[in-house]
Amino acid sequence: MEDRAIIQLDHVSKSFTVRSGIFGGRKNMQVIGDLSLSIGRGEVLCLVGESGCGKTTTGKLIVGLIKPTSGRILFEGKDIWSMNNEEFKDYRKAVQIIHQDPYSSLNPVHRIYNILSAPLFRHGLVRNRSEAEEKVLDLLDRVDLTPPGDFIYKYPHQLSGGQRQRVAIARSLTLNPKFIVADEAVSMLDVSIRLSIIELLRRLKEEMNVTFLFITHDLAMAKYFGWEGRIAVMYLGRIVEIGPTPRVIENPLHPYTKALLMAIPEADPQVTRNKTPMKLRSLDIPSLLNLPPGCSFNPRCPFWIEGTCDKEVPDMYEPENDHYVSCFLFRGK
Amino acid sequence: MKSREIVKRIFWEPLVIISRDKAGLIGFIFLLSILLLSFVGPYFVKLDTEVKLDKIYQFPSREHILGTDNQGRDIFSQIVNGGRDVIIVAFLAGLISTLIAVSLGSLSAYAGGFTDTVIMFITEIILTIPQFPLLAVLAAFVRLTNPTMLAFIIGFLGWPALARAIRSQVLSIKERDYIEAARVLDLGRMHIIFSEILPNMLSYIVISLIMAMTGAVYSQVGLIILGLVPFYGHNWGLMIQLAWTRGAIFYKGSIFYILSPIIAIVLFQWSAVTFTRSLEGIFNPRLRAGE
Amino acid sequence: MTREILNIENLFVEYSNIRGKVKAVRGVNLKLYKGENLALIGESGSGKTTLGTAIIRLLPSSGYIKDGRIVYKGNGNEYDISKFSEKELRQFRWKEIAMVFQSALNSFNPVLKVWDQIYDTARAHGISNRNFVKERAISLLRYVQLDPERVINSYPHELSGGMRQRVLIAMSLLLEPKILILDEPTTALDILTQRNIIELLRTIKADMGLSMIFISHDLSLAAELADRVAVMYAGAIVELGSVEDIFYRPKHPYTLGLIKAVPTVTAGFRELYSIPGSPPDLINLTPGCKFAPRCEYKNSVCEKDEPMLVEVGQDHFVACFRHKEIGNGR
Amino acid sequence: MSRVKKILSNYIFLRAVRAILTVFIVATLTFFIIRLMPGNPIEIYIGQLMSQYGMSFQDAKNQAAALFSIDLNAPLSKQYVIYMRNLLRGDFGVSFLSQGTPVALMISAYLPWTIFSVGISILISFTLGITLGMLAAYKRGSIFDHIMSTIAAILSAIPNYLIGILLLIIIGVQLGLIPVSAMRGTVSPGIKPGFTWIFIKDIFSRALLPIMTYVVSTIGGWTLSMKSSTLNTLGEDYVTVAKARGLPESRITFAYVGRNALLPLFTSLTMQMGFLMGGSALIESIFVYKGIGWALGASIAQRDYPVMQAVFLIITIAVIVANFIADLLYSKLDPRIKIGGE
Repeated sequence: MEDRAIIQLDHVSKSFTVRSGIFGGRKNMQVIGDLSLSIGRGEVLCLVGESGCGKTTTGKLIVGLIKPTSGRILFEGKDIWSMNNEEFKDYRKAVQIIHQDPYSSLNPVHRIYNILSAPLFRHGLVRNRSEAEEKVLDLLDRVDLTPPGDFIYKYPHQLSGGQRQRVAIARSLTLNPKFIVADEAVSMLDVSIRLSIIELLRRLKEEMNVTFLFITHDLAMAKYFGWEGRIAVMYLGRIVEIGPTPRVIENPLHPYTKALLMAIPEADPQVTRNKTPMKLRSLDIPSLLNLPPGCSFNPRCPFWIEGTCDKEVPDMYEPENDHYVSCFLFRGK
Repeated sequence: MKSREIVKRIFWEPLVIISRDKAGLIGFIFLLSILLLSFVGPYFVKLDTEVKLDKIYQFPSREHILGTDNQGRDIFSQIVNGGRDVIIVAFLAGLISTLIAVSLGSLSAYAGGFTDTVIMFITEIILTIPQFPLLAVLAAFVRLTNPTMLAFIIGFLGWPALARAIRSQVLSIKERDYIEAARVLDLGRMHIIFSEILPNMLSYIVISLIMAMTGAVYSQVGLIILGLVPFYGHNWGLMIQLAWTRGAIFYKGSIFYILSPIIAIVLFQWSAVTFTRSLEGIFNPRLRAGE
Repeated sequence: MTREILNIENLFVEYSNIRGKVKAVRGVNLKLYKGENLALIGESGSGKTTLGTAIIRLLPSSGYIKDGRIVYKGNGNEYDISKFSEKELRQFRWKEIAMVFQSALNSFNPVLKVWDQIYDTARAHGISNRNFVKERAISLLRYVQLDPERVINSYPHELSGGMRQRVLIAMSLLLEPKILILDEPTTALDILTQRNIIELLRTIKADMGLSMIFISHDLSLAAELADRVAVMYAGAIVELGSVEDIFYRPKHPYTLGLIKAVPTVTAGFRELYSIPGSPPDLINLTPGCKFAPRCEYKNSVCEKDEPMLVEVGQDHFVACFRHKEIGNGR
Repeated sequence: MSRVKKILSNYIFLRAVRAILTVFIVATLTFFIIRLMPGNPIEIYIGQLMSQYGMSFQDAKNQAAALFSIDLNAPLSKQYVIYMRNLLRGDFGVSFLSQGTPVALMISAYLPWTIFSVGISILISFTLGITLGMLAAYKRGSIFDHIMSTIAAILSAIPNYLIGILLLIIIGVQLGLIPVSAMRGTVSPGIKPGFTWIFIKDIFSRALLPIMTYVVSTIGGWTLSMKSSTLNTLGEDYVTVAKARGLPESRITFAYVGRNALLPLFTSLTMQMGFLMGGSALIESIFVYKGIGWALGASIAQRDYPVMQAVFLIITIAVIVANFIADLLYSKLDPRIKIGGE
C-alpha cells in the first residue's frame, strides 16, 4: 500500500493555543494527536466521528489549509510543507476540498461563471472568455446542472442548496484533481437530495479516477459511499479503529465503534427498536482542553481495565489482516 | 461587457435600488441637492459681503429668501457659499480615517498574532481618549494654517472605532468557506483580497466613509465654533461662531441668521446617514438581482 | 386507549413576507390520541414545524392561522385553541401542552440560572411554594439522569448540549402536561447522546403515559419512537398511518422516496434512490398534486387536481391518485 | 487553575490593569506632546516673558519651570520621572493666568460639576432611550414606531453643540423661559453647598440646559440601538420558549428580553461617556457652565498650557474610570464573563 499511497500522514499532531485575555492562561488544545494514515490511489477512505473529534481539522491538514504542529503530511511521497514552489503548485491543483455548507462555500458577490472560471484563468487552462464559457458549461453539465446555460450567469443565492452543492463540486473539479476531501458534503442537504449528490460523487470518482477522503458523522452514509473502501473511526483527535468498511461495520472491534453502531438510530422500526445500546460509564465527552490520561475513551468505556487504560495510550494493533484497532483488549492478538 | 450593460450596472441599477427605500431616497435627494448647492451654487450666487446697516436682521423676502444678518448681508448667499469648504474638509478627513482604518483593520485581522495584538492595543488606547478635547488641544499647539492640515488632524484621530469594526468584518469573512476554497484552488493572495474579500466589504467601507465624514463635520464645526480654526474665509461653522461670539444669538430677530447654518449642517448630517441605508442594497447582489 | 386528545381540523397557516403569502400549512386534518407517539416527518419547508408551533399558537409574528380549528380535549371539556385569548393561552401553555424546541442550546435565558427559569415556570402557573418546586425540580432532574444539585445552580452556558436538552425535557414535565411536542429533539446532538435522549423519551412514555408529537426530518427518530407517522409535503399531510404501514407499506411515492433515500448501517443493503427535483415554492403554488413535478408515477390527472387523503387500510391514509400502483413493501 | 492564575485571568482584574495602563500611556503622551510639539508651549511662554516683561532668559525659564512644575535644566528622562511623580502626588503645576493657583485646586472645583451634569444626563437619556426603544420594538410597524424612529434618527444626526445652541435660542431667547444671559456658572452666588432643598434646586436649574442638551442629543441613539437590540432578542429561541412556558408578559419583557437586549448596549455606553465628557468642552462653553469642559475651552482660548494639559489628562482619566465602572456593571449583568478562565 505504501508505494501506491497518494496521501500519507506521518505522526501528525495539531494543537491550538487557547488564550483568555492578555494575562489569561494559555492552554494547549490538542485537536489531533499522533495521527498516522495512508490513503491509496483511487481509494475511498471514510473518516467517521462525532462533531468536534478532529475530523474536519484532519481534512484541512490534508488539503494544506493549516500546518501540523508536528509530523509530516506527504503527497505522492513528498512532505507538502517542505516542497519547492513548483511542487507545491502541483499539489495545490491536485488536492481539493468540498465543504459542508453550500451557503458559505460560494462567494455571494460572484456569478457562477466567475466562481468556476477564476481557477481556470489563474492556472492557464483557458485563454479567453469564450473558452472559459465553454469549459464552465461543460463543468456544469458534468455535475448535472442542466441545461447549463440556465445556471452559468446566476448568483449563488438564486440556487437551491442542492444546486449550490453541485456548483461547489464543479469548482473542485476545475483543475482535474487527483484527490478530493469531501467534508460532510451532504449533511446539510435535505434527505431526499443527499443520495443524488452521493451518486454524483461516486460517478465522478469512476469517471475521473479521483481518490476520496469522505468525512462524515453519519456511519450509514460512510457505509453506503465507502463499501469498497475503508473506514477510519475517530474519537477525540485519534483514530481508534481503521479497516475495510464491511469488516468495521459487521465486526467492530473498538468499544467506541461498537457503542456507536449500537446507538445509531435507524430508519427501520424493527431494526432500530431491537438494538441494545451499550451501557457507558459516563455520558459526558471529555473536553479537548482537559483530555484524560491514557486511552481517551477510558472514562466512558465499559471494558476499561483499571491501571492500564487510564495510564498508557494504546498502540495500533492488527488483530485481523488490514483491520487495525487502538485498544488494549487487542494487545498481543 | 457591452458599454450599455456597464452603464446599466453602474448607474441605472443603483438608482432603482435607492428608489426602493423611501427614507434612503429622501436622504439621497437631499444629499445631492446640498452638494449641488454648495459646489455649483457659488457660480450663480455671489457671496454678499457688503455691509448695509439699513437692512439688519430682515425677515425672509423675495429679495433675501433667508433674510439678512447683523450687518444686513444676504444669508442665502452665505449658506450657498459656506458649504464647500466644510464638505471638502469632511470628505478629506473621512477619506484619511477610512484609509487608515481599512489598512490597519485588515492588516490586524489578516496578520493575526502579535501584530494584531499590538494594533488592537493601540486602537483601544486611542479610542479611550476623548477625541474632541485631544483635537482641541492639538489645534492649540499646531498652527493650523490651511484646510488640508485640519482635515489631516481630524482624519488621523478618527480611525480607531472604524478600524476595530473593519477588523471584525475581515475576520468573519476570512473564515468563510469560499476563502478556504480559493486558497485550495491557489487563486493567489491578490485575488483573495481584491476579488473575494473586498467586494464583500465594499458597502461596509463606503458606509464607514460616510459615517467618518459626518464625524469629521462634528469635529470640524466644533473646532470652528470654539474659535480654534483661525484661517477660514467663510463657512457654515464660522457663521454660527460669529453669531455666537458677537451675541447675535441673544437677539430675538436673529433667528434666521443663526438657524440657517444650523439647519444646513443638520440636513447634511441627516441626509448622509439616511442615505447609507440604501447603500447596503447597491452592493449586495442578493438585493440587486431583484429577488 | 384510542380516545383523542387533540383534533386539528382543516388547518391553514400562512406567513406574509415581501414576496407574498407563504402557504406553510394547507388544510391539515390530524388527530392525536391519548398516550400515543405521533411523528410529523418532512423536509425543510414541509410545514411540520409550523404545524407544531401553531398548536400552541407560537407562530412567528409574520405567521397567522388563516382557517381551521385546533380542538383540545382535556378535563372533560373541549377547547378551541385557535380562539384562545392571550390570557387563556398563557395558562394553557406548558400546563396542558409543553414543547421542547429544536435548539436546546438557545432555549434558556443565558443570564438566569436554571433554578430561576424552573421557578419562573412554576410561578407563572400559580405554584409559588419554593420548597415544593425545588423538590419537584430535583426529582425531575434526577429522573433525566442529571446531578440536580449541580445543574440547578448552573447558568445555561455551563452545561453541555446534551445536558441542556435533558434539563429542558425535565422542565417540560414540571407541570405534568397531557401533550409534549418535541421539535427535532435530537438533531444537534452526537450519536451517543442522541441514544440517551431516545431512551429517556421511551422511559417517559412508559412512566407517564402522556401523548407526544415528534417533529423531525429524520426518519430514524420516527422509526425509534412513533406509534403513528404523518408525512408532510408542501404544507399538507400526504400519508398518515401506523409506523409499520409507513415504513413497510408506504403508499405515497414521496414516503417511498424518503425511505429509499436513507441507508441503514446495521441492516443489509437495500436498493436506494433519491427523489429528483426540489420542493415547490410555497408562495406560487401550482395546481394539482404538489409532488407531481418530482413524481415518477404522475399522470395528467395529478397535474390538474390535488388528491385528498383517502383510507387505504385500517387507519392508513394517503393523498395520492395512484396509490394502488405503489409497490407493496420491499 | 491555580488561585493566582484565576485572579490574573479574572475579567475585572484585566479591565483594571488595562485602565491603569491607559492612564499611564495618556499621561506619557501628554508629557511628550507638550515638550516635543513644534509650537512648544514652554518655549512660547518663555519667549512671551522675555519680550513682554523684559526678563532675562534664565529668569523666564525659571518662572516657566515653576509654572509647569518642571525642572527645565534636567534631561528629558529625568523631567519625565519628576512629572510622573508629581502627577501621582496630584501636583499638576500652577495656572499661567490666575497665577499661583494650583491647577489641582481648579480641577477639583470644576470636575464635580461636569461629572454631575454628564452623569445625570446619561442616566436620564439611557433610561428613557431604552424604554422608548423597547416600546418601538414591541410596537414594530406601528405609527408610534415610525414617529419615534424618525425623530430618533434626526436627533442622532445633529451635533450635540448645535442642539445646545438650538435650545438656547428657542427656550432662552425666543420663548424667554430661562434667563440664559444671567445663568452663568454652576451655582448661584451666595448659596451654600449642602443637602438643602435650595442648593439642590439651584444646581439643577443651572444645569438644566446642559443636561437637556446631552439628553436630547443622545436619546435618539439609545432609542435606535435599543430598538434593534430588542428586535434581535425577540427573535431568540429562549423568548419563544419563555412564551411556551406560559410566563407572564411582564416577566418576559424585563428578565428575558430587556436584560439580554441591554447587554450589547454597554459597549456604546462606554463610548458615549467618552464622547460626552469630550463634548462638554463645547456644551459648557455655550452655556458658560463652569465645569471641566468649560475650563478646557477657556484654557485653550487663553493658551493657559498647564491648565490645558492637566484638564485634558483629567478628562481622559474620568472617561477611563467611567469605562471601568461600566465594565463592572456589565460583568454583573452577564454571568457568562464572570470567570475569565475558560
